[in-house]
Amino acid sequence: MERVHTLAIQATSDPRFIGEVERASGQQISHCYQCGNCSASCAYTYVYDYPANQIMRLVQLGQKDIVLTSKAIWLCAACQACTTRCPCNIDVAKVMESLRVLSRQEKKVSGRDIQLFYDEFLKLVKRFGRVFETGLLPLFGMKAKKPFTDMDLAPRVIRKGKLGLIPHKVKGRKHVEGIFERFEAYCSRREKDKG
Amino acid sequence: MRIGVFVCQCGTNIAGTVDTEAVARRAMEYADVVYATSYVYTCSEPGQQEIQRRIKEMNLQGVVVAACSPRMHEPTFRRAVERAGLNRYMFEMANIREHVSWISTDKEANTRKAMELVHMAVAKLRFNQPLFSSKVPINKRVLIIGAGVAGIQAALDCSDGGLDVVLVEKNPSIGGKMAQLDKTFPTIDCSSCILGPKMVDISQKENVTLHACSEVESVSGYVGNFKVQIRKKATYVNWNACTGCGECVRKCPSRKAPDPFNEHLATARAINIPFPQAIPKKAAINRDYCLHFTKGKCGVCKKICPVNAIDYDMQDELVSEEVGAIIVATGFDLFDHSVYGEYGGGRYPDVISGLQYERILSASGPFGGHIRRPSNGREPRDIVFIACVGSRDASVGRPYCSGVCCMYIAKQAILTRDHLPDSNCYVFYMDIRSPGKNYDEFVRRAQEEYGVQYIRGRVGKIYPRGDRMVVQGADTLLGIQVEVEADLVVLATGVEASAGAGELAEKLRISYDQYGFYMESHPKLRPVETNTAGVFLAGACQGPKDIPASVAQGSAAAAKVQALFARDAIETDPQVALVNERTCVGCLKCIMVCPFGAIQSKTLRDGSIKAEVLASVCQGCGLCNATCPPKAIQLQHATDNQILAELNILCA
Amino acid sequence: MPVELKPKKTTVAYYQGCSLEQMASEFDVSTRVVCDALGVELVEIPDWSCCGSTPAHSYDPLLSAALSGRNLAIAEQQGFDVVMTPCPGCLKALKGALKVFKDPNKREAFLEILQMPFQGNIQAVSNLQLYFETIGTEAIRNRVTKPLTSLSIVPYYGCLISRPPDFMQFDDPENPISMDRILEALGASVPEFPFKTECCGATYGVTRNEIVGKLTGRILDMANRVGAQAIAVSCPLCQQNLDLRQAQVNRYWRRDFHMPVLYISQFMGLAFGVEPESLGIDKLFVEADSLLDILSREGERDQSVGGKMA
Amino acid sequence: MDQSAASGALVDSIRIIGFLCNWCSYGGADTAGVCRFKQPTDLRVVRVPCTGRVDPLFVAKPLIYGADGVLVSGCHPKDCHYAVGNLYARRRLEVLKNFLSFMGIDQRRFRYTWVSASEGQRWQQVVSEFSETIHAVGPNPLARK
Ligand SMILES: Cc1cc2nc3c(=O)[nH]c(=O)nc-3n(C[C@H](O)[C@H](O)[C@H](O)COP(=O)(O)OP(=O)(O)OC[C@H]3O[C@@H](n4cnc5c(N)ncnc54)[C@H](O)[C@@H]3O)c2cc1C
Ligand SMILES: Cc1cc2nc3c(=O)[nH]c(=O)nc-3n(C[C@H](O)[C@H](O)[C@H](O)COP(=O)(O)OP(=O)(O)OC[C@H]3O[C@@H](n4cnc5c(N)ncnc54)[C@H](O)[C@@H]3O)c2cc1C
Ligand code: SF4
Ligand code: SF4
Ligand code: SF4
Ligand code: SF4
Ligand code: SF4
Ligand code: SF4
Ligand code: SF4
Ligand code: SF4
Repeated sequence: MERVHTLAIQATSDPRFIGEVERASGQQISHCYQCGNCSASCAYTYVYDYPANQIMRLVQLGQKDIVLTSKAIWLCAACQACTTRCPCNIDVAKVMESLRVLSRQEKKVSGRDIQLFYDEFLKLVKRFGRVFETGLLPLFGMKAKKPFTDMDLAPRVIRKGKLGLIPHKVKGRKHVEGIFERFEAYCSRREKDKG
Repeated sequence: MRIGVFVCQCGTNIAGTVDTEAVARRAMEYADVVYATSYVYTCSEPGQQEIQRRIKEMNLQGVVVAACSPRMHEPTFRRAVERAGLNRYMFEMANIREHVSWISTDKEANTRKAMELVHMAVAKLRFNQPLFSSKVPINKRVLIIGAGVAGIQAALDCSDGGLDVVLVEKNPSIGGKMAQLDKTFPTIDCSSCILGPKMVDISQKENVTLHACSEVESVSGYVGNFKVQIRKKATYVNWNACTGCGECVRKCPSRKAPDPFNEHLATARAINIPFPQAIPKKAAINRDYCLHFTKGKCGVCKKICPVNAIDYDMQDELVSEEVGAIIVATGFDLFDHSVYGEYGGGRYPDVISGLQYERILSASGPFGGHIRRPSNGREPRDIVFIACVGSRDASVGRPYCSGVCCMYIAKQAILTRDHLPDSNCYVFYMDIRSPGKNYDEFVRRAQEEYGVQYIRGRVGKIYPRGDRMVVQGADTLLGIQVEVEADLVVLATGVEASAGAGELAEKLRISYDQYGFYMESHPKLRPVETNTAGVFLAGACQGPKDIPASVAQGSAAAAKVQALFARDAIETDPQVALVNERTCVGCLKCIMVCPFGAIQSKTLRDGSIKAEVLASVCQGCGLCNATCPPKAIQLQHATDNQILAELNILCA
Repeated sequence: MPVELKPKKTTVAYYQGCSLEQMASEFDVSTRVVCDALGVELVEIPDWSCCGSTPAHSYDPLLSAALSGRNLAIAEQQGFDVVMTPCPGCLKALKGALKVFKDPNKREAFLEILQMPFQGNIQAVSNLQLYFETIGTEAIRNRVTKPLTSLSIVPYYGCLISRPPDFMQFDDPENPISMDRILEALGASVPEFPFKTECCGATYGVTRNEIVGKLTGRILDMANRVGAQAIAVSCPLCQQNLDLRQAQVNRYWRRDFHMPVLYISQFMGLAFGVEPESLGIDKLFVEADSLLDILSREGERDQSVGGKMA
Repeated sequence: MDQSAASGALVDSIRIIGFLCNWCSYGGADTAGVCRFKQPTDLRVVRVPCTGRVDPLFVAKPLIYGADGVLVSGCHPKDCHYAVGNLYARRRLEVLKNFLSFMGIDQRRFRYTWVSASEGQRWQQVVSEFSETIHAVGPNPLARK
């Protein structure tokens, strides 16, 4: 996402957003005093479009659009370094996680390939009950239009006999599928209650 | 009784959310009220005159002022009614500001509440009795606990005013933290050059009794007449004899004793004089390291001492002192940074505290004033300072700002660039707090003249790479992560309450906040007083403070003591317990509960036993009153009848 | 060598998770061997299913909780009160499920989606926690027959094992020491390693492998600098990034790392005298032959010393 | 002068008595006021030198005669201006608390707590929570109005 030049604060700020994030994450966003420790500790600051402390700041300013379309929230690896060191006891990783969930709910996901990978992963779990890496990688590669991702590794992995060629099917996979279905039903009900 | 009611508007402070006129009108309906009005600023000069005028005009016998907290102006108004000829206890206050107008904007509810509070005050006042205080003589000696710069200043000011001073210091020497500092901001004066003469003064004043290596054991009594027990810890050296020649120190074979004065960057001998300018300059033995005590051999110091001062059999000694006032100046301790795992948790020798760096900079320090790395003794080239370590950090339970560290790292960076012109200094900070006179200019100079790099952001992690340290932080102004390779990292470790502050407070019966800093009586208007009469505060024991502020408070506390001692006697508070001998059954339960030993038993001529209160000892807590089965002992001005009268209003 | 059993046998439910079934099969194998040697009986949760890992969590913590809830509920039905998983990702999911279950605002939705009886009377621990807290380093030391005396090994914990601290409730978040102590008990020397918990790139292996290249490279470099001959890990993802992707790292940084990365259980097995093949050492991408050589030479010397003494 | 805002339908009829010691909690309540911390208006404060002065009768009588709640607040343990007054108070009032139910009074109508002079925020919290509790318990059925 392009960096904004002038932020017309009233025009772009959504005050309800702060509350949404606080509810979803259980964290008090106003406690952040912008020390930057999260960004200092985050191994991914260099690939983020907005470093973690700026994400926090943007939330404080109610900048829903910028935050939910940011790449940063999808590049966060949930490593907890920020959470462990935040002097204000904010679980920053939890905030990032909640932002990913909100971003998905609001259909604003920017990290398309990451989301794609996650989606393929979950599809396999839903179908077989377990993940099946041999299937996952090429599937992901094709859909993300990066067919050669990790192709260099594939022969070595197969040589070590580490990738099974047949997916393991869990006996209770119907139950696992049921979990997904009930979860989706629950979500759409929650959606309706809100709307 | 003829009662007058004055409802204060306090400008709009009260009138904004309370209908003061209506409160006054309603007051006219209460029993015995013959006059009621609302007034704009009751505590102002005209306001007080108005009260006095009405007392005379209306022949009032009691007055109620409904205004701010009685903790604020009760004494003001008591004096006012007294000037008009009433007894000062024929007065009551209703708090309709702090407890009403400021906590809710619901004008109707507030007004109703104010009316009830006024009604309660009137109801109580109807049972008030004139009370008269007696006078007790003041013991014009002052005890000062803690001999850092604040305590020293207070002691010198009191001594100059002709008072006898008892100064108690727990360390072997006076001087406190300031004695450990190299130079001082914002002028870069040499710390020991400006503190040294004051320390010497202390030792030369005839009216100052110094107890070093001593702590307060217990305190009893009350303003004007405290009794204090002081424990003088055994030093195993007879200080009356010791001349401080240092012969013993040079010859002592036990060289690995801790050296707290040098913040453990060096070691000391088992027998030691903490630093050359120490006052008193006397040797003391650390028995945990002395071979005589640990192994039963050696005895070198005893053999060598030219004045035969060594005394291995010395015991702690308890001395009693009687004083009329107490100044507490116990200062602060430094936050222990080992809780910061991300900064190495104290494992890295080249990651040090601010005070350790002062010792490194100091000519009397472990490296003779040459800046060296503790790990290998080499001169550092890149030095990183990190602000707010153990301050402004809720995750380590220290959310407050330590106030002095922004300034001391600016000072240390300047001194570093002075000592080592080829060095590079970096400061990681969140905000720069430099509000004193010439303070911000000082910090600007560090940046403009001395080229210190200030980086706005906190540090996430410090780790060794090779023999250097990598400081990984953020520059939030740029929005990126930054790394600095450093030879030495100085943590601006924050200020916390001194060890044992809580226990001392309990002995003195003064309050402290959740961090252990002592509570002043009023944050703006009574900054060096406590809630216990006769006990005053000075310096960093009350909260983080720099030297100018500590000295100012030392002088202020001394002035308060002088004002107290300007009188020969003080009036006792007549709000004490009183026994009704007719109803007292002599069970003596009251004696058991009185925390101050203020009640004794006496036998009447008919042989019956009765309780008797020593008015000068009673502190007016009312425990006895609540305990007494036949309610024979009553706390004046808070009797059962008075409190029940207030409650009756609310039960109506 | 016959495996001695501890007198009192500990039995725990075992959740291996998807990675240990395939890519990290040697972690599974070695964990089973080592636990057996230490007298811990591992009972695989019957018909377990995937915990959903990061994808489920980023979808909705509730989904993640329900997926893990299934495995917990099965273990609970089987009468277990502890489930051990060697994968920190799975552990996070299992603990997350317990947390959701204990949250009165979420319990109802959780149970509705799960549709299985569940009391929540079960605890989830990592293999390290089991070794360090339940078994103890003393018992581990006693079991050592071939100490790793001549090896210098750094432990790499990864970011999840002890963080966030109040959630994981195990070891120190900044400077964990459990693996250090275990390695020391095995006889290895353990240099101070400042990157014990630096993130290795986690799941970005697949989607952004240049990130992994950079982050993993830092870790390998630091291990190299402090003189380590090998890295011990306890996470399949860390192992994959450090071992399988070491070649990618070398390309990214133009370096020539050749640093064996073994699971802690493999080191334990070696020190307990288990044959390398039974520990899946041959499954590593960066071969550990050099280590094995050092160890066997060491073993011979020991024996000759022992011989003289006898 | 009866209809007050939406803050609670029962606001008007609820009356809570607070016994605050002069040194700590009264100061804490002042601090809360000085900081303008918003609080419910149901509380009427009686200033006592020490919670040790509070006779159990002072608590029981209003509850029998119709007050809706009684709050006693003093210094934190060990921080008492009179050394141990608050400990006596606690012992005495604990006993009383157990007696309340015999007298047909809901125990929730009485609370004993500690607030220091610096804890304005804590005072706000204590008052708000206690008022909420009393509103939930409802007006005192013994009220003789
Ligand atoms: C690294 C560093 C650098 C600083 N640099 C500067 C500077 O350049 N300029 C500046 O203005 N300020 C500076 N300060 C602040 C300065 O140190 C303090 O303002 C000052 O020391 C406060 O003086 P004090 O007397 O209140 O406390 P202290 O200096 O702490 O003295 C208290 C004394 O009381 C004694 N004591 C404690 N408890 C007891 C007890 N129970 N019984 C008896 N005695 C007791 C202690 O042993 C000590 O001697 C610096 C602080 C630090 C940490
Ligand atoms: C907008 C504003 C808000 C503030 N808010 C706060 C706050 O909330 N809290 C706080 O702690 N501080 C606050 N302050 C600071 C506070 O006002 C000062 O700390 C305080 O007023 C200083 O008191 P003073 O007696 O030293 O000086 P002043 O209040 O200035 O009093 C000096 C007096 O001396 C008189 N005088 C001057 N020259 C002569 C002369 N030659 N001969 C005779 N008389 C003379 C003046 O007329 C005046 O009456 C605020 C300041 C400002 C500007
Ligand atoms: S570490 Fe915490 S306080 Fe600091 S910027 Fe990040 S979220 Fe804000
Ligand atoms: S949890 Fe996410 S934001 Fe926080 S440090 Fe790790 S990667 Fe960065
Ligand atoms: S008496 Fe109190 S309330 Fe009235 S004007 Fe003075 S300060 Fe304000
Ligand atoms: S004890 Fe004796 S030798 Fe030691 S300093 Fe004192 S006088 Fe000198
Ligand atoms: S007796 Fe103790 S203090 Fe004296 S010289 Fe020997 S070791 Fe040192
Ligand atoms: S004075 Fe400066 S360094 Fe010290 S705590 Fe305050 S802001 Fe931080
Ligand atoms: S408790 Fe009351 S009755 Fe008993 S001795 Fe004391 S004053 Fe007399
Ligand atoms: S009021 Fe009673 S208990 Fe309290 S000090 Fe006085 S005599 Fe003692």
